[in-house]
Amino acid sequence: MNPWIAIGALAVVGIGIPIGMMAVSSLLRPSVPEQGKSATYESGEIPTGTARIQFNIQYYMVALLFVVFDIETVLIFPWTVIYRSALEQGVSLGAVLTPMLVFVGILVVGLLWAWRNGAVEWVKSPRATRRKTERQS
Amino acid sequence: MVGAFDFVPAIVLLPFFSFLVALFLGKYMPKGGALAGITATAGSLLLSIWTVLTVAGFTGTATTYQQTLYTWAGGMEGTPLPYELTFGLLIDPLSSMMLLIVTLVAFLVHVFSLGYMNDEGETGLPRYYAGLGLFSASMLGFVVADNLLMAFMFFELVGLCSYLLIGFWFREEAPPSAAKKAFLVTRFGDYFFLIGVVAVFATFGTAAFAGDGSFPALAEAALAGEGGGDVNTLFGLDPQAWFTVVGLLVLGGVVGKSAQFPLHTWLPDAMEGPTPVSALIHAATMVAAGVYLVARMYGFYALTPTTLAIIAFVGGFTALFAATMGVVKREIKQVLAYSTISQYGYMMLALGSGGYIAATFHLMTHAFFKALLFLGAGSVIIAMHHNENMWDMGGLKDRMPTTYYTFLAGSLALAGIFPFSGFWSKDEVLYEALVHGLGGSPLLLAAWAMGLLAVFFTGFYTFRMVFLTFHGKPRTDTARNPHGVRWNVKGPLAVLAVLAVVAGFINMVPVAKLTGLEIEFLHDWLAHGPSGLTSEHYSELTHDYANYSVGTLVGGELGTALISGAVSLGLALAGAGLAYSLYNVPEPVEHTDRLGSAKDVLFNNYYQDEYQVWLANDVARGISRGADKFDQGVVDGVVNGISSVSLLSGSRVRRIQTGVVSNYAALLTLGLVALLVILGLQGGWFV
Amino acid sequence: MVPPQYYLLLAAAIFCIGLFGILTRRNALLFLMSVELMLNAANINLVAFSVYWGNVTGQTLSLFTMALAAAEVAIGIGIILTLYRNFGDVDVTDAASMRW
Amino acid sequence: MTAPAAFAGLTALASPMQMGQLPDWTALAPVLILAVTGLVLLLIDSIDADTTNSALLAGVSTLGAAAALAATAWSLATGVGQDGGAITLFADALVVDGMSLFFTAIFTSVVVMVTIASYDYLRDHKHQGEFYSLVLFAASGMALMASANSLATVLVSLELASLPSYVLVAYLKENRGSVEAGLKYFLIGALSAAVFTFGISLVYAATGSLIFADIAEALSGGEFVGIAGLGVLMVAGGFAFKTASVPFHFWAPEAYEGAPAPVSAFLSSASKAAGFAVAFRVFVEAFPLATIPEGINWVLAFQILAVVTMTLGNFAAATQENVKRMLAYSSIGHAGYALIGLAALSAGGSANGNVLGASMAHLFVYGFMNTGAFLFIAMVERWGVGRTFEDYNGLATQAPVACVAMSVFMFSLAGLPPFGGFFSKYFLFFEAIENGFWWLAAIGALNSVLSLFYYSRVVRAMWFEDPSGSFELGSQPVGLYAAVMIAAVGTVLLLPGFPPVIETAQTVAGTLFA
Repeated sequence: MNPWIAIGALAVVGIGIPIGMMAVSSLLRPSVPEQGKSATYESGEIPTGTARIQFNIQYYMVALLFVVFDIETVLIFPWTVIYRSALEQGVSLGAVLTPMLVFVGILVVGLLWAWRNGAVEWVKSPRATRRKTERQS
Repeated sequence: MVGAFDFVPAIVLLPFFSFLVALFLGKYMPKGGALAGITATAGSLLLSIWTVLTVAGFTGTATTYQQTLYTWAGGMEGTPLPYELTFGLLIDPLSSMMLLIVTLVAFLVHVFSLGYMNDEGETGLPRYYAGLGLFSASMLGFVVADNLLMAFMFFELVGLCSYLLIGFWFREEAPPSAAKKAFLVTRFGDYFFLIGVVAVFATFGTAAFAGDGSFPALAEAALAGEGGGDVNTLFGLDPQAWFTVVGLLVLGGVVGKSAQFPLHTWLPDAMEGPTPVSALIHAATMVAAGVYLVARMYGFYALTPTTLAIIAFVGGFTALFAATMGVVKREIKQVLAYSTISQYGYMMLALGSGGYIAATFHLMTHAFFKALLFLGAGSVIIAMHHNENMWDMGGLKDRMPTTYYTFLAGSLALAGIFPFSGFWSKDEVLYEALVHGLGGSPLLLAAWAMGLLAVFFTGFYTFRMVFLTFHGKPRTDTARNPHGVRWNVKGPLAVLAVLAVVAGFINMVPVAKLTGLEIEFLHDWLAHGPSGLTSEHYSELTHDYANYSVGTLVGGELGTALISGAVSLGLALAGAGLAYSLYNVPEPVEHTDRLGSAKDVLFNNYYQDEYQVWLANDVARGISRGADKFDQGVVDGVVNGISSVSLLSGSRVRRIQTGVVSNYAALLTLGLVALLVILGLQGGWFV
Repeated sequence: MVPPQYYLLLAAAIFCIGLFGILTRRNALLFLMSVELMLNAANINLVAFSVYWGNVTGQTLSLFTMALAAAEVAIGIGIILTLYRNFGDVDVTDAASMRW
Repeated sequence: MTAPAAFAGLTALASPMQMGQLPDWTALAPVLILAVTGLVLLLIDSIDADTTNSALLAGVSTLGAAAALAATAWSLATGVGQDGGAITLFADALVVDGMSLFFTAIFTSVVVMVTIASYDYLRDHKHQGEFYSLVLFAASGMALMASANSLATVLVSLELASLPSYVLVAYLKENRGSVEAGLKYFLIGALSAAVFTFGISLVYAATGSLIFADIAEALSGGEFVGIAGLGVLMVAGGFAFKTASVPFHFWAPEAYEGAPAPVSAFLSSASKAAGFAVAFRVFVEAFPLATIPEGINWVLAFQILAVVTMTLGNFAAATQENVKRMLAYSSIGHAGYALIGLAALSAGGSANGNVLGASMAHLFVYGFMNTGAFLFIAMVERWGVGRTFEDYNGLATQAPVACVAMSVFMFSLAGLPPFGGFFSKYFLFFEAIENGFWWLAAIGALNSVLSLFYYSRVVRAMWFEDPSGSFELGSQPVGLYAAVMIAAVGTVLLLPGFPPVIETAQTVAGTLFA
């Protein structure tokens, strides 16, 4: 039997069930429109302002660093896959280890630079700094 | 072993170095850089003497020298340039002799300039000596050139220097315009020369003068039916006709530089320059360059009888034509100017009629006696406080005897009086024209007749000049109390006077024929050298290709030689005698009125300037106007149209750069899709 | 086994969705996301044909592509931040002072 | 890459080859020197994060680039990767041969000039350490591009060269022009990179390999022509972006205009040459005309690209008012000339190697004259003179030496004798004719004539026009002057020095076809 029939059936079922459930419930439920129902859920608080507020830049900085360094680890995967078998096939430890050490070393230089240039510091926002100085005075 | 040939580049470089020194350091040096120039040309002279001795075989066996010094374009493997453009040296009897002449005259002119320029308190001396140095250097570079392109480049340099020197007194009115005229007229000839150089390259793929792969050798092989495939003729002409065209193109430059009819008009005007410069220009450098070029590539000209005939005819005509104009001139340098034109006409006549040796001979003797005459005239001009009018002179004989006797020697040579050098060389020129004319080329006889007639006029105007200047009674106060001249004027005059007397003895053809003695030294000199560059080879060529053979009058060759010599001597003496009877009187008067209306014609130089000005002004202007209309209307219209279309489309094209990056992305995608469609359809990806 | 054309079609579809996003969106971040989509379309091809041809070259390259994509995003975000600071918005059509 | 191949690569890295000979990986010395210098600069910047000691930073980067140049020159001179055949590394992923060294010489020369010039240009700017290290990282990416022998390394090295470039263009982050330029460059670059990657994936789909030689072999089977053809076209698109060829050129005018002028110089000379380096190798080695199926006619694509690129570049340049933008467009036009190197190839053409070599030589000369021209702009920016042609009026009265240099660059770019640009263009057109593509040469020559118009405008403004205002040039920037002079001397010296360049280029290009 063609495997695609099974996949197709699965898809049909997967799409059909939620649509069916929503259809049934809309048929059964009573319709009582009320403002509180359509309001944004904020744990019972009354929402104020828009959702589009400015976040501190540091959120993004850390996120960026995370993205970059996280993805770099992807490149270590192939190395880990062959590490053991390479050693078993008689490649010297140095030859197997050196490339990865160099790779990590380069990342470390980058991280060091980012650190020294204040990318990982939780720098105070101007507002926070101002508040702090006001308190001291 | 280090020989003379290793120092040949120095012959050229020394004057060039003096040019640099005079230009940049001249104002800090005593005499305005003159000493640098004198030292440099003296060094060049010594080296040239050494070179000549080497060529003659005195110092070893090597007697010729050909060396490529620098390949400045082409010649790399796998490059698209099919030709090698090189600088190289070619030292053979002809060029070494010319080196000697040029360096000698240049040296003497430098010395003379001390008297003519320094002692007269001229300003701008560094500029003057810089010009002289560069002038000498370019001429020497031209002489040693081993290919036509290099020759052309130095030829142009010579022209440029003449422009600078003739216009030396640029604050006056006449010299700059004379300089401009000299430059433009010779440039006019040089355009043809340039086209000729290109044609030579296109035809032969080389412009070398000497060797198996040289263009005269290739041309000869092509005409002889061997290796004709190496030669590309243009416009579908057969080799003979095409070579004639090429030869005539190069001849354009020669006619301009050597002041042959009809491009001679610049030369008399060039007298506006300082007199030593005139000496240098007329005796050894610029004007000689044209004739030298023909001699240099004579192996090529000898192959084309038409060109030879034209050369001979132009030469003969110029000789007569210029001589008649010299008859009526009032200014001493003007007379000399026309005599120069006339004498170069003789050389061209000789070259055209197969007298390679005769031409070279006359080139040499003329260099000496014409330099002498100009320097002598310079001496007179110093004495006369820069008044050049002969009618204001007279009686200078007693007051400046050195100048007088040297000038007289030069005049005798110029007039061709036995046994001065001019007699021998002019006689040989006429002899060659005569025998070859008799031998089956009657055209040459006409050229010969004109040359012969010119001898009479030469004798006349030469002695008219001598008598008016030196004899009789002083006609002005200045002539009565002339300004003295010093050793630096007299020295060069003496040296040149000796040469003007004796230079002819190296090639006394009639005497040799008469006595059977082996005294034709110049014949022997030019008969050796690189194969293909010898006088013997040339006479074979003229014989084979131009059918020049020797015909005789009564008495065989000897008789012909004697008759020819006697006739020309007789005519010269007749001319001189006429001058004597008219002008060697205490109070000479102008006899020009007796010429009637011919006088006006002669005074006005046959209206040559007028017709050329008319040509330049009216005809050329008319043509130019038409061309201008065409240019403005059609060519410019097209060009402007194209450029405005370009700019317009440019301003349209740049509009696609909208500045909005989304549009860029869209256009980029569109472009990619368009390429995809084109390539896909073409490559059948969609089927 | 799924025939390879299907992967190609899937990849092409995702590529075109990404391209569509680039051509229609003016928000720089959405532009970036669209580019990521296109890169992932390439990844699908690479992984799929790595299996098809039976070598791991494609898979390895897909890892590199992901890393490059991340680096590109990092730099892109940085540039978009300076864009926001200078132009006050992340609309790519705002920055159009240089043209022609 | 299969596992055993990877082991082979590792072994090659660690164990020296034959006795008495340098291990093979040392052939990568130029790349390594550039990368290590970049890292060292980062370390310097880490140790003293706020340093503005530009002498130290510029000195280190210039030294590093010069060392890389020296290593390249030494390798070229001693025949590394040429005499004994190309050196391949990491299971054929990288190759060091004459061509890669030739191009590395171009990149490193340009980097030397750019770093010297930046010493003055960046004075008073923050983040100088980052600037220099980014330049060197980009340069090492370019050098790797020239050495790439597998589409994987092509992709990685191309991105390694591109990503720092985006940041460099947007380096003046307070300057709206610079940011806008960076944004446009980045967005178009990202799009092109996506297209390029997709193209690689398609080629991989059609051939099952990323190594050039294997791709060529697989393609000769004639399967999957459509997919492979689309892949080839998209790969060409990626290179077109890097070389600023139409229709991937849209970033170039803005990026060159908005970027700091030394960066413009760097991008328009080195980055462009890098794009050509990798394009030459990929198309000649991976998609060779001799064996590729007839349906994939990439020569046609490059012919279209070449003609459109040079025409558009020159026409748009002719009407510019801003000198820097004019140079940007002229740089596009020159990309069109260099594309002739690929567009004038033909299967079995006798002069294939010569055409490609002539194009390489043109890029070499271009590296000097174009860098010099942009650095002159940098100097003018430093002086605070305006950017339009009118602002340049009478500049020669104030700075005659620099204006002589600029005139040399302009005439050389226009291809007038007696400057290096004349010979390189002449040879390029000549070889195109030799290989039977006279119409390409004719279009190129027509465009050159047009280019003379706008180049001479600069010269005319500098020398013949009267100043529209008074100049206050202030101090003489020594580094910028030195860099401009190096470029000028290089441009002039490349006239007599052209024969060895063209010979080297044509020899190394010839080995690609062998």
